[in-house]
Amino acid sequence: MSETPMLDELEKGPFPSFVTEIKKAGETKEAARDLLRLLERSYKDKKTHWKHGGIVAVKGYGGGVIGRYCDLPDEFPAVAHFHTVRINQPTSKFYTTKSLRAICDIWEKRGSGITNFHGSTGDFVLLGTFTEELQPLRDDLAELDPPFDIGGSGSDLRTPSACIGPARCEWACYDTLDVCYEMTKEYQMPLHRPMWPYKFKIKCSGCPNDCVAAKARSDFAIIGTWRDDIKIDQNEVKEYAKIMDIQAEVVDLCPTGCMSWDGSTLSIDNANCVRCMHCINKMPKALAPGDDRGATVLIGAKAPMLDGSTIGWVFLPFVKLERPYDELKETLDNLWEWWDEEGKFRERVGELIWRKGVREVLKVLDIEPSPYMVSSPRNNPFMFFDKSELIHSDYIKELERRGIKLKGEE
Amino acid sequence: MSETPMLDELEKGPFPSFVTEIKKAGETKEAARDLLRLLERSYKDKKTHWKHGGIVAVKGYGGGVIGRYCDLPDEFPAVAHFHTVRINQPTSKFYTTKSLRAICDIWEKRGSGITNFHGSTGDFVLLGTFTEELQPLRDDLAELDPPFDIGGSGSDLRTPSACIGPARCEWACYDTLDVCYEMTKEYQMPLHRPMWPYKFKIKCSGCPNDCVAAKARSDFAIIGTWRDDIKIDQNEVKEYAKIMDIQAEVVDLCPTGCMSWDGSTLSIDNANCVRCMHCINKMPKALAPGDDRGATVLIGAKAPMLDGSTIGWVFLPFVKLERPYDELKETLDNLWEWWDEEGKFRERVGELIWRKGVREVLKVLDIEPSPYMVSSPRNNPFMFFDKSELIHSDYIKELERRGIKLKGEE
Amino acid sequence: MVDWEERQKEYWDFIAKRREKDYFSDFGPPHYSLMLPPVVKDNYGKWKYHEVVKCGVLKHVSESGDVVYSIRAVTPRLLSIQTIRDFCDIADKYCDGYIRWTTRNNVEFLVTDESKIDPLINDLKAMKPAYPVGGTHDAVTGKYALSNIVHTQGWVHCHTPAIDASGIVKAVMDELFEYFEEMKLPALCRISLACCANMCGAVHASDIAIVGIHRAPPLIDDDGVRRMCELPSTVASCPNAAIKMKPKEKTVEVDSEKCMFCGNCYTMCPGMPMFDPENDGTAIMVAGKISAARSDPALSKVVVPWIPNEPPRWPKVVDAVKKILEAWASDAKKHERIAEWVERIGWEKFFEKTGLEFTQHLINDYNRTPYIYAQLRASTNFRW
Amino acid sequence: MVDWEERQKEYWDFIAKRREKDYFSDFGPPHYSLMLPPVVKDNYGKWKYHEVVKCGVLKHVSESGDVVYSIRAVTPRLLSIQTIRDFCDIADKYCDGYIRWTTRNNVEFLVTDESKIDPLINDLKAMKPAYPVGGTHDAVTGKYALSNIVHTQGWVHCHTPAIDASGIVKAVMDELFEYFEEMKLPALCRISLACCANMCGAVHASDIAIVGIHRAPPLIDDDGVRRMCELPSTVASCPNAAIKMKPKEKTVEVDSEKCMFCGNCYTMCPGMPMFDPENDGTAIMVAGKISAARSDPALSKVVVPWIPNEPPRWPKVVDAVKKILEAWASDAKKHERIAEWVERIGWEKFFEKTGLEFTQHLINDYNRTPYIYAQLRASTNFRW
Ligand code: SRM
Ligand code: SRM
Ligand code: SRM
Ligand code: SRM
Ligand code: SF4
Ligand code: SF4
Ligand code: SF4
Ligand code: SF4
Ligand code: SF4
Ligand code: SF4
Ligand code: SF4
Ligand code: SF4
Repeated sequence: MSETPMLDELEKGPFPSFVTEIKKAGETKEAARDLLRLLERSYKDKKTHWKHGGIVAVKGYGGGVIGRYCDLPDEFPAVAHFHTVRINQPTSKFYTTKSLRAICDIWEKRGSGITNFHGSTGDFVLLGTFTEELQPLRDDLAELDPPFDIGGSGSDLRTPSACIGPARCEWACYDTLDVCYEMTKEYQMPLHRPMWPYKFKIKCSGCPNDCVAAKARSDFAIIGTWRDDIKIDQNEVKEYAKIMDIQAEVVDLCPTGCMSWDGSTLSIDNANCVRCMHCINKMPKALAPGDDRGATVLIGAKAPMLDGSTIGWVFLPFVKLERPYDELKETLDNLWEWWDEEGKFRERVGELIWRKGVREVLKVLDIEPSPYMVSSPRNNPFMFFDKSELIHSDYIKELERRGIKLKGEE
Repeated sequence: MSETPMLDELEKGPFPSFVTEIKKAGETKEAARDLLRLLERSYKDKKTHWKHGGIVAVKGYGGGVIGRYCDLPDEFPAVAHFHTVRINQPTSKFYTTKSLRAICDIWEKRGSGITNFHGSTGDFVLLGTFTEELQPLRDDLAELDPPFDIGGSGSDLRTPSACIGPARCEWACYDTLDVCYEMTKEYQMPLHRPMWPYKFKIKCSGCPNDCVAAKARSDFAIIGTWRDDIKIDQNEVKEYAKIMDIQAEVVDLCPTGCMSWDGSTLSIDNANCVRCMHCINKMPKALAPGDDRGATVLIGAKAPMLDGSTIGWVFLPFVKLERPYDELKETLDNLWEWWDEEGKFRERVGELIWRKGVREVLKVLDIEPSPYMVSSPRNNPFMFFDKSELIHSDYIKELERRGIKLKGEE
Repeated sequence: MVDWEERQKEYWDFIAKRREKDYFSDFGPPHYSLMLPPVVKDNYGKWKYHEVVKCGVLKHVSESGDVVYSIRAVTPRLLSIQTIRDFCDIADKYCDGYIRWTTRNNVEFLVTDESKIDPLINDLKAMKPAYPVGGTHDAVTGKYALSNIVHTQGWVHCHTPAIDASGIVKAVMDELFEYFEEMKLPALCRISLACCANMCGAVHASDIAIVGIHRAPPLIDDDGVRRMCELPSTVASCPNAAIKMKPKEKTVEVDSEKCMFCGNCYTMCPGMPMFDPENDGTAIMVAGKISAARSDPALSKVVVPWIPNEPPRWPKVVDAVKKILEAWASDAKKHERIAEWVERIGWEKFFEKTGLEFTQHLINDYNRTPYIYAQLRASTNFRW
Repeated sequence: MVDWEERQKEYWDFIAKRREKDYFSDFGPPHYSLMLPPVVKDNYGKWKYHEVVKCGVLKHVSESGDVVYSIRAVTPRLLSIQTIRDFCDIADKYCDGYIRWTTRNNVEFLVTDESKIDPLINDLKAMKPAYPVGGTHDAVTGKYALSNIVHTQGWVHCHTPAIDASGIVKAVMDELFEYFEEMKLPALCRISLACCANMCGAVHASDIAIVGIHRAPPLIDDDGVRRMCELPSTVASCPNAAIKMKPKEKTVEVDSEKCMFCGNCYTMCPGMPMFDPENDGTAIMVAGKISAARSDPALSKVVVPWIPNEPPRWPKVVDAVKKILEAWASDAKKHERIAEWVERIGWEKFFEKTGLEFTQHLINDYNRTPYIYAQLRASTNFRW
């Protein structure tokens, strides 16, 4: 009888089976065979058999490796250690088979033969190896041509990630691959050396469709957009009119009601368009984003610990994204400096902003407040006023006389 | 020259002037004359000249009087004391001139001759008198036929209030006057004796139009509603069609899109009607609330201190309101008992519910949770589970063995 | 049909019970049935529909065919007994001695005879000051007048106000009077005022709200604190934990970096006054709503952080309110209240169309209110 | 036009600089241009439109007239190197040695020659296991297939999971396979899974989300705590302040009345395990959304509080997901995602139509998140 009767059940059905994958790796790798048996045990016990890892790292890097140990090392010696290594994927996840094969060869030698293609953050994840293999593995990767480097983990900049953007999408409002790559390159130090209050993620989507889920998954989400009018090709609109009900499927679904269709011409009141993309998505041949392109940056998206899950909110309403992206870099530098100084241990940047008030970060970064940043203005009158905003009245003088320091005073 | 040049400016213009009113009272009352001069001083100084009152009360009552003293008693002796007395208005604010004149006579004798008709909570407010006049004033009011009693203040039940409802409105889904009066009568004790963590307000509106602003102004807002179908008189609809654009002004403004109009018949998909009242408001002759009437109770509305302003939220989705309103009374009794026990000093009942979780109050009051209570379900998985909901596993047994008390355990 | 006799008997029995005690107390308000005009009692719960005869005059028709006309006059709420008596004279003359007040401080005269309407209105106009009729709305035709401004005590009576109440109301209503007299607004618009952040005017859910704010931290009167305040509850009163105990000196101190001038400490403790004539002033909020019609009720939002106190007529406040009202009135669709208008056009366009400036103050940073509130249903708009 | 030479020169200069150091590190990922197929480089930023050839096959047309076809196959994400090599073989055979992965763990093969599509698909099918093609959508026609389930490590690798990841994904995808193969859903529907409340799968904004939850407080291993944990940060890790220091014993204790089983303490401190095979399980969330299309992005909401772990195929979880998906699919309008559907029909009808039970657990009581979040604009949908 099979040693893994429960897992075998998961080889049935049309969806490709991860069990089969582990078995395939098991053809050459002991670790994969032990992993399968251990996993069967978890299926029986209905719990994990992995323990916290201590700090395992490679020379010169603080992150990128997740230490992992089995709690039954005697029974499953080949997975007694089972550290994962996060490899910084090539931007937008394009590969040459040459590079891929080379990595596979290294992984066959240095690890379990099992991968996660890709991790949720975007890394190419090598799943499970022993401590002593880590440094050689890294060194092997560094010797490839082109070389592959390690990604982020811990309280550092996490591996940035981008949608396919201009590489194969007609809607990219900026060069997602280049911005993502250039930020990754610029910030190798914080990426590889956890030294912040907590993790920080950057993701780049070329338009509000947000195919890399940046709005939900990155502290700093760079979302392509435009400021001028949607481009319309009325002839193509007419073509679409033959195959869809433009009124019902486009005009009526526009969130602001700023479109109209008279049966032959589609009009858009662009001042009231919120660039939601729906109409463009529906008629790719006929409509396109305008020419004055750039991005909106949303800040603060994260998972629920501790202050609750968030989708990012508008932080920079519009940035022109032109090489070498100095505005972006300056913003990131200043933001990180502030967070590093003010953030508590394990406080994401969005949580710090909540604690301090948006006003605080706007001031530090010298960003103009704007109604784009709010879904609505505050519903309470509990505002702070700095000393500089007050009239220098007798009352204020009396406070000063008593040595009371007002807000915003040096 | 006038002693009150600034206030005199406020006698100009078409809106009736409170300054003129104070002057009118000043024709017979010294206090009114001093009030006007003191107010002129406030206009000059741009600040109030009233101080906190100590506790001033009448025999047997803990609330209903707001103590007030002038901070310039020597200059304005006639308003050195300027306590207000809150008189419980007759329900829905109907008066006979006989009663009104009688109160005016008493107030001419016992106070400033100035009133607030009415206070924000709903009381008939007598504005300004001396401490020594309070008891005689109350006694005079008690001797009227019918007698008038004092309203609420401090940490007590505040004077309940009702919209005009069945007295002159076609949409009243329950007898707002009777419910309001009966609650006031039933709860004379807590109304007159502050002994709760904080204030508690009840307001009664006959339908979701909410003409007494209960949803925003009362901890316990009783809002009339119905459960069956809107009544339609198609002939009257056709009449309205002559004077309004039914499609644009009614059907298109229905929040759920559950109406349709084919030019001669108006149809409502009542299962999707949320009883917002818009269509009924537009066509009073043609449409009317259904027959299965009662009320939805919203809880927790209040001003911003401390945890922020609120509009009440759904607490009892539907109560039938039939004399003697036992269900309502039982709910109030249990709610107050819980709040009294668990509430912190100056914690409104809504704030307590936030602190404890809605689940807690539902359990105590034995109310069924329902989707009507939420605008959406929780956006995080941080749920509590009581011991009774858990499987009695080995893990739980081990917790028990260690003497760890689980949630919901006695 | 309501059994009025039965209800009144219950009332008198109750009163009689109370009278048995040594001290006649806790007898409550008069039973409402003693105050209702006969036409109301006869048609109680039987009203069939209403019409708006003209601005300020409603006509309600009963299933029985009975009709009642209601004439509504605006008041400044603060009334002298002289004026109340004048109203009583009119009610005696036309209304068989009955009179009522609305929930927004207007006075209503109910008549059954149509011909009495105009003479009654004329008598109101002849009063000193004149009491004008108006402020109603007619959903059928989609025409709305501006009703009275719900407001609070201000410098007339309260100890915590940052602004006056009645004076600002008078100034604003004078300026907007045309909208009171004529039903020419596109939808309901409720204006309210509260003279401090305690918001007794319940400005937190109004189409336009005027609210008094302080802008400087309390100036502690140590003697006052020692004499009049309970230290722990004073400390606890601060939503931002800005108050620290100084146990040795038996007083408190304020971390003025943390103070957002709410005034709650002063409400609790007279030793912490915070009145600065130059820095106190007005904030303006908009887009609140209470009725369920069309859209859910909504809280008001701050759109002007501060306007200085300029008695006696607060021109800048008047101007801001008018600007908002007229920007909305000229742009809104029929029945579209400010909250609904903003929902349609977006806040960015609100600031554009009103010409108001968006400042950092308008971004909410009060993190005491929990998000859970956003997930509770603050509306009766649900489906069975 | 992008100057590829220039960009690559920059890259190699950078690499050369790094190589000058003693230790060659911090050189980052390969420059993307080294990985792009020629057709992509030639038409970079010049794509004009796309069409969906059939489920799983996209056609992108460039301004230059160039065309690229993308064939998308689903993967379980966890891949052996053998399979990766098999994919490479196919890419070498048809795609000049280029291959890519999508953001939802699907693999894409780009070809310029239409005639290669079917042979390529057949080769994928011939793999062991077979790698089926599908999961795309076509907004033009309003037909949507179900894509892959984004997920996490589960019992395969993580130390905190309450459920497995890959196993549940497999079971759910098998059951919903018809929706992957055929574009027959009314709108986009993204399913995701996270094995604990850390939500590495970012389930907090998915149309349907499966999330592992614990239901019992940690069972403290005092020795472990002493050995491995920093006490103050362990105490601070608890969102509900349920953890108290026992300084004398150098360990901590949990007030289990306050614990809501989030597991954050265990993430911080290995001495606080909380694995109860019988009580761990799955919660289901719905109505999240990320794109800005039509409506704002939205967080997911819990609609099933708990389903026990039933390996190997978790039938109750599969059933609940299917029930939700099909209730929605049969009732929604074209392009109406779950969030938009619920917005239209109301939550009360959601529970009616899906047959799920509404329990007290679903009412939010997590009051750490501040309401201010509701007033920040979590959307790019604003007007200039
Ligand atoms: C590997 C990966 C899951 C996967 O299977 O893909 C992962 C795995 C872990 N995550 Fe994660 N996270 C992964 C992406 C995410 C994401 C998604 C994303 O980045 O787009 C999130 C949600 C977004 C966010 O950042 O909030 C995420 C939110 C967390 C959190 C909660 C953070 C919070 O602020 O709430 C933790 C807890 C922590 O940081 O201690 C966490 C912690 C962990 C740890 C390190 C466990 C721990 O307790 O310290 C997991 C190691 C598991 C293992 O055995 O390898 N992981 N984690 C993902 C990284 C792969 C990669 O590099 O590509
Ligand atoms: C007289 C009145 C204003 C008016 O001019 O009409 C009033 C006046 C005062 N209110 Fe009020 N409140 C009045 C209705 C309200 C309302 C509206 C309502 O009841 O519909 C509210 C908002 C709704 C609510 O209950 O939250 C209201 C919310 C407050 C608060 C804030 C409570 C909170 O939980 O945030 C305070 C502060 C306090 O309780 O210490 C307060 C406190 C006060 C005090 C007692 C001042 C104080 O610091 O203790 C004021 C006395 C003023 C005076 O000189 O007479 N008043 N107060 C209203 C009562 C008249 C009446 O009985 O009819
Ligand atoms: C007399 C009064 C009730 C009372 O017990 O005193 C009253 C009476 C009527 N209201 Fe009201 N409402 C009264 C305060 C309110 C309030 C409360 C408030 O303003 O503080 C509201 C909620 C305001 C809000 O939503 O912010 C209110 C929201 C409505 C609505 C909803 C309109 C909307 O589109 O949102 C209607 C329905 C309609 O007519 O369109 C309504 C309809 C009516 C009708 C037509 C009901 C009827 O069939 O008799 C009455 C005449 C309206 C008119 O003024 O033309 N009444 N009405 C109140 C008059 C106040 C005043 O002097 O102006
Ligand atoms: C390949 C990929 C980008 C990548 O860098 O890998 C991609 C590619 C495309 N997306 Fe996407 N999207 C991809 C992930 C996403 C995500 C992210 C996610 O799911 O985690 C989203 C946001 C999901 C959300 O809102 O929750 C996403 C929301 C969209 C939308 C918005 C649809 C909507 O109605 O909300 C569109 C527009 C449309 O076509 O209607 C879109 C449109 C497209 C187009 C048509 C763009 C184009 O013109 O080329 C591409 C083909 C779509 C298709 O699958 O049929 N893509 N797309 C990702 C494929 C994932 C997969 O394997 O299935
Ligand atoms: S986010 Fe926009 S630009 Fe990027 S792939 Fe998706 S649709 Fe294209
Ligand atoms: S992008 Fe969205 S908002 Fe703009 S016109 Fe198209 S559908 Fe309307
Ligand atoms: S709340 Fe409803 S029942 Fe009461 S007066 Fe207003 S419209 Fe009539
Ligand atoms: S009451 Fe409101 S929801 Fe119901 S049918 Fe009328 S307009 Fe629509
Ligand atoms: S709002 Fe403030 S100042 Fe005005 S009456 Fe109420 S408590 Fe007093
Ligand atoms: S004014 Fe408000 S914030 Fe300032 S110290 Fe007093 S209570 Fe605290
Ligand atoms: S979701 Fe939780 S259990 Fe799953 S990988 Fe992330 S941290 Fe581990
Ligand atoms: S599981 Fe969460 S709530 Fe419970 S003790 Fe640990 S950190 Fe606190």
